Amino acid sequence: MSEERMFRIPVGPQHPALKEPINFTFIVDGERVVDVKPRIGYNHRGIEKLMESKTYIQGLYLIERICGICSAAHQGCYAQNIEEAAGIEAPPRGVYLRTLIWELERIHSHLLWVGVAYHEIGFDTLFMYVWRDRERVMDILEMISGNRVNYAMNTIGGVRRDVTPEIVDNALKALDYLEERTKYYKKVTEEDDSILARTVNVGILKTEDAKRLCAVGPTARASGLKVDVRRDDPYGAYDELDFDVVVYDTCDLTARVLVRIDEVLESIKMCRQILQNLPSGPVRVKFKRKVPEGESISKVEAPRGEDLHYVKANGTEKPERYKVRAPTLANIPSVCEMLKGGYIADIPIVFAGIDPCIACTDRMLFIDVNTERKWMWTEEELRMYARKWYKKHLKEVVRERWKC
Amino acid sequence: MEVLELILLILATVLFPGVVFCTYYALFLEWVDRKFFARLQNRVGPWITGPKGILQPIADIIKLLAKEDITPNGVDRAGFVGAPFFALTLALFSLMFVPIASTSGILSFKGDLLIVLFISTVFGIIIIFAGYVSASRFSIVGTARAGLQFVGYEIPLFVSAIIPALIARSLTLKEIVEWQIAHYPLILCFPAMIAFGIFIVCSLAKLEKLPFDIPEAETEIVAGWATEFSGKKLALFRLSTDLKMLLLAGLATALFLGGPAPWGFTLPADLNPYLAALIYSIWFVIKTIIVVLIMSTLKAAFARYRIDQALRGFWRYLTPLSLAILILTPIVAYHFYW
Amino acid sequence: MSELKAEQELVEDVKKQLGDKIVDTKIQRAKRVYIRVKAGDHRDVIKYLKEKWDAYHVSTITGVDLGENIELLYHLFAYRGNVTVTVRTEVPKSDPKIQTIVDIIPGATLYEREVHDLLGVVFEGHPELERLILPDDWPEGVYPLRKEYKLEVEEVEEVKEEGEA
Amino acid sequence: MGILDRMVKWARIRSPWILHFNTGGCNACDIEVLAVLTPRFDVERFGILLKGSPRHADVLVVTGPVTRQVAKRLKRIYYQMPEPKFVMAVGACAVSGGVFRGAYNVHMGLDQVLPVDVYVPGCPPKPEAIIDGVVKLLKKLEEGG
Amino acid sequence: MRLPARFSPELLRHVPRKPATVMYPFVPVEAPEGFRGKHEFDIEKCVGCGLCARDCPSGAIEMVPDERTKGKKRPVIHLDRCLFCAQCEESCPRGAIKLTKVYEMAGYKREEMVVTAP
Repeated sequence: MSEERMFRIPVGPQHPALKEPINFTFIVDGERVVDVKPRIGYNHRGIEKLMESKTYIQGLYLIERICGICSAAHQGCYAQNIEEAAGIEAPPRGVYLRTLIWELERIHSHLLWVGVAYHEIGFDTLFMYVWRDRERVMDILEMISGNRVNYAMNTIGGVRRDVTPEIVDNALKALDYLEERTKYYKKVTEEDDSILARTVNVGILKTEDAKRLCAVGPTARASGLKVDVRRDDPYGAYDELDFDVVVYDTCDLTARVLVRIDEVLESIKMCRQILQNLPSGPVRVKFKRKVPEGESISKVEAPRGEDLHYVKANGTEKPERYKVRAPTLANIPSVCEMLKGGYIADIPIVFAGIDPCIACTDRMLFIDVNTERKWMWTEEELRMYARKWYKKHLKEVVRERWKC
Repeated sequence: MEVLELILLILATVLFPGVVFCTYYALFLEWVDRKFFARLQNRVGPWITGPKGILQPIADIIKLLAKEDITPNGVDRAGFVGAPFFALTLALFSLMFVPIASTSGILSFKGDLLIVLFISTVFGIIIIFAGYVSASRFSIVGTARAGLQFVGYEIPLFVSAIIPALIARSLTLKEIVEWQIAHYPLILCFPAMIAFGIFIVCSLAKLEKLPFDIPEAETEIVAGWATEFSGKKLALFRLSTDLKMLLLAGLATALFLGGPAPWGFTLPADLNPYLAALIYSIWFVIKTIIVVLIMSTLKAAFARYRIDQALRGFWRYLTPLSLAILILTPIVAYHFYW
Repeated sequence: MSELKAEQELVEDVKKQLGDKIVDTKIQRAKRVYIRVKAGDHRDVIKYLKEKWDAYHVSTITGVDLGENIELLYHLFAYRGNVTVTVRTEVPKSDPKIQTIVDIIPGATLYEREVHDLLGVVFEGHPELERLILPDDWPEGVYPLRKEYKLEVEEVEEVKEEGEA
Repeated sequence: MGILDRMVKWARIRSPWILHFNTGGCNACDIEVLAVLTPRFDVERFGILLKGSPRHADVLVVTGPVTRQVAKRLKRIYYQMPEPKFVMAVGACAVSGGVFRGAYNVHMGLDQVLPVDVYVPGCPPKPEAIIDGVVKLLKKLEEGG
Repeated sequence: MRLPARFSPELLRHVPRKPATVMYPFVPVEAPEGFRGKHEFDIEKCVGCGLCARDCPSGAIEMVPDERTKGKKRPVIHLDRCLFCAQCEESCPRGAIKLTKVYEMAGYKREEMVVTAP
């Protein structure tokens, strides 16, 4: 009766940027997406189980490798969490340095994302420039921590390294350069026609929906929701720093790009404050391998949003249970919402725009509610489809989008 | 005497400025393009292969020629093997009409501009054919896009190439070049300079370079119609793309920049023919490099268009514009140039 | 304890309104409140918190294997007072069933599926409690985060591979 | 060795086109592999181009621990590449499983699945270290014919 | 304001500019001070306590018998598994393990990628 046609495509070529495989099932009615069902797990490595077999010290480095881009956010969150459970407190200089790494990481992550977004719309030159400028942040991070990406900077009881005055000078210089460049990219993004043509009024997530679906981070803030763990639940040195929570209320892709660019500027401001007001003293206190029985929750605003860690300690060297909720998972329902009611042709652009961790959809399953026809597409095929479809229906879509 | 002429003709066809010269020069142009594009992106570009990486395109071609040649299941064998050869042969053949070492091409006859333009149209059809026979999803969609784009750019390209012919009142490349030597390069004439712009933009689309690399957009559809081609066939396609670039740059030179004739002075009529050929080819090289640099800059300055945006651009702006200047040209030319 | 004003106010308010349903409360530190309830009562508590304390944001649901029971922790964030409220409850491991909260907070859907995948808790009333994280060929009835699941199998494999190398 | 063979070898080590595949890693190596293509490091100097289609590529660059879900697809991509082809494992996870050794969902290194030509350790390797790996791969080609 | 090709002035500014490329490996690039690279192991200082192996997050340190140390065991560091987190350097009570600035560690065989006592 119902014609069932499924084809799978070998996942060919990987996009050079950030692939985290994920699978979405789309239910479509003609051209409209009715419902979206996510299926993750291609990247599931069993970290939570593995944590139970690692000591607290070993856990520091495992937790860092949940995500290479927000490594410091995870590690700092973990260190903070264990400190609380163990009842020790990091010294002020350590806390400041930890915050510095968090903010530098946010700069690097957001710049990376902006570059990748340009790349997605085929603007290779701008992608190259952004990544060239991003190298300056990487240099500071390498100078401070001894590695470019997984910094291994945090430890339970503080940070592992101190900064020297030369590093502070160099960092301040690099920040000036970055600020100038970031302002330029903001200007280009706001004015260049070919960028705006691809982002304005695409992938709307209304404030109400963002609230209902518990969106976090820049995704929520681009939908006009003023949430930020740094402000709502201050940790590290954030209650002593002066910063604004960037909120845009156009709820579309442009807002998501601009939120991130503005946050880079805020982070540069914060880094300057930290570097100029570093308290003196030791950077760490001693941690005695064992954590008494108890539990603790720690939250951090990672570059992609709220990151929550929960630990249950049992008095030994290893945790009884360690739970991590990374921000990308929290945003998946929101992404589904952005796609619902939209055109199939919009899917790839919306994915690319939200967050690079989701832009890497591998395989998607489509079910048409009318004919119950099933088929499978890779992201690449979907994009091809998108082009074809847009060619046919451009006028109606444009008319509809600009109506409001 | 006739025997000597025949030998010279064969030498010209095979060696200079024929097949061998064109092939190497086309590869050199690819290097110029890549190097300048890299420079615009603040990179170095090819570096270790030969001085400053000048041999890079040659290394690419040799490597591809020596690689395993996979014919995937489900393809149309004859078409799959034939398409790259056909593309290369046509590209080389059409270059025979382009004036390189003298004011006329190796093969030259009355109305040869039309045949060159006709052959350049066949390229688009070969691409569609190549994608069609490879029976892969990416290829099919790449092909569909290539076909759509083909319909878009072909008319403005044709019309913009006809405008110089109108001003020079000839459809023969030789006579167009000679008109320019007698007067001035056509790019300085009012309607022809707009035609030059249209010609360059359409050339980018024909060569499938940014911002019109829609049929082979790497981030989207792998390599489009070329996805399934590997080894030798891919090498032939790459070579034919380079030759196409040379052809279009050469046409732009002949039609708008005064062909291989030097700027600023005219060669005396009684000059040694070999020396004249050398001077002509040097100027040809200079002018084609200028055209390629203009193309590279355009490549770097834009984001990739969506196929619908590109088509809209061609149909809504370039085609009407080119038709408008086509009507305008005889009027202007009547008053000023004829 | 003046700095814990919002926290105390929240705890007292919840106790007053839903007194019989609250088993235990704990203010661990500023911004960290734990409320223990019986399985089944958690829906009322979460609903109340959402309506009165703007706790519309659920950060995640943590499942912990306690041996006999499985403990579920609903980490909520109350925007009124900016407090992280954790509602905790226990279900027996032999029959791990609990009412869903998806109808109250739609954002919890993935977290419930995750807990279902890794610990085998059945959320009654969840619209689509399908496999989310584990591979397609993962055996039914095996839950990696339960204590009886050990990583030993892999370690045997590791020795074998070392021998090959 | 004939002159033709020498030419082919010369061309081969000067034009290695790469295909990048993430088998489920933490993205750290991926951003470093991507960084290698950008102005600061620019591997196009070596004639390296990033290709999308396995049919066009010579070198398969793998990052991340090989998870069970992904191993099959990885193999298929490898078989689609034309000979001669080479495999580079970048980062501790791809080389040996790294920090995820012993987790229930990952293989202990890429060489359990595919033959590997060059290992680049580091977590993640510095872009310079990745270039060093590339150079060592090219050296291997030069010596091994 | 929406402008087409808003970007072109920036592009032309880059024509005369020197590329940002660092010419590694033709020009050696030294890692900054404190970079966490290849290990250096000093058997003289080692007491064979095994603290490094205990704290290593990825099991990259293997303790093998050796008469030269007091604990009769010394570490062998497998670079292929190492995360270069420098925890071993921190855990070592005698400072026998040091991380150097060497980062060129690519190799053809996994077995060869070890740091051990001479």
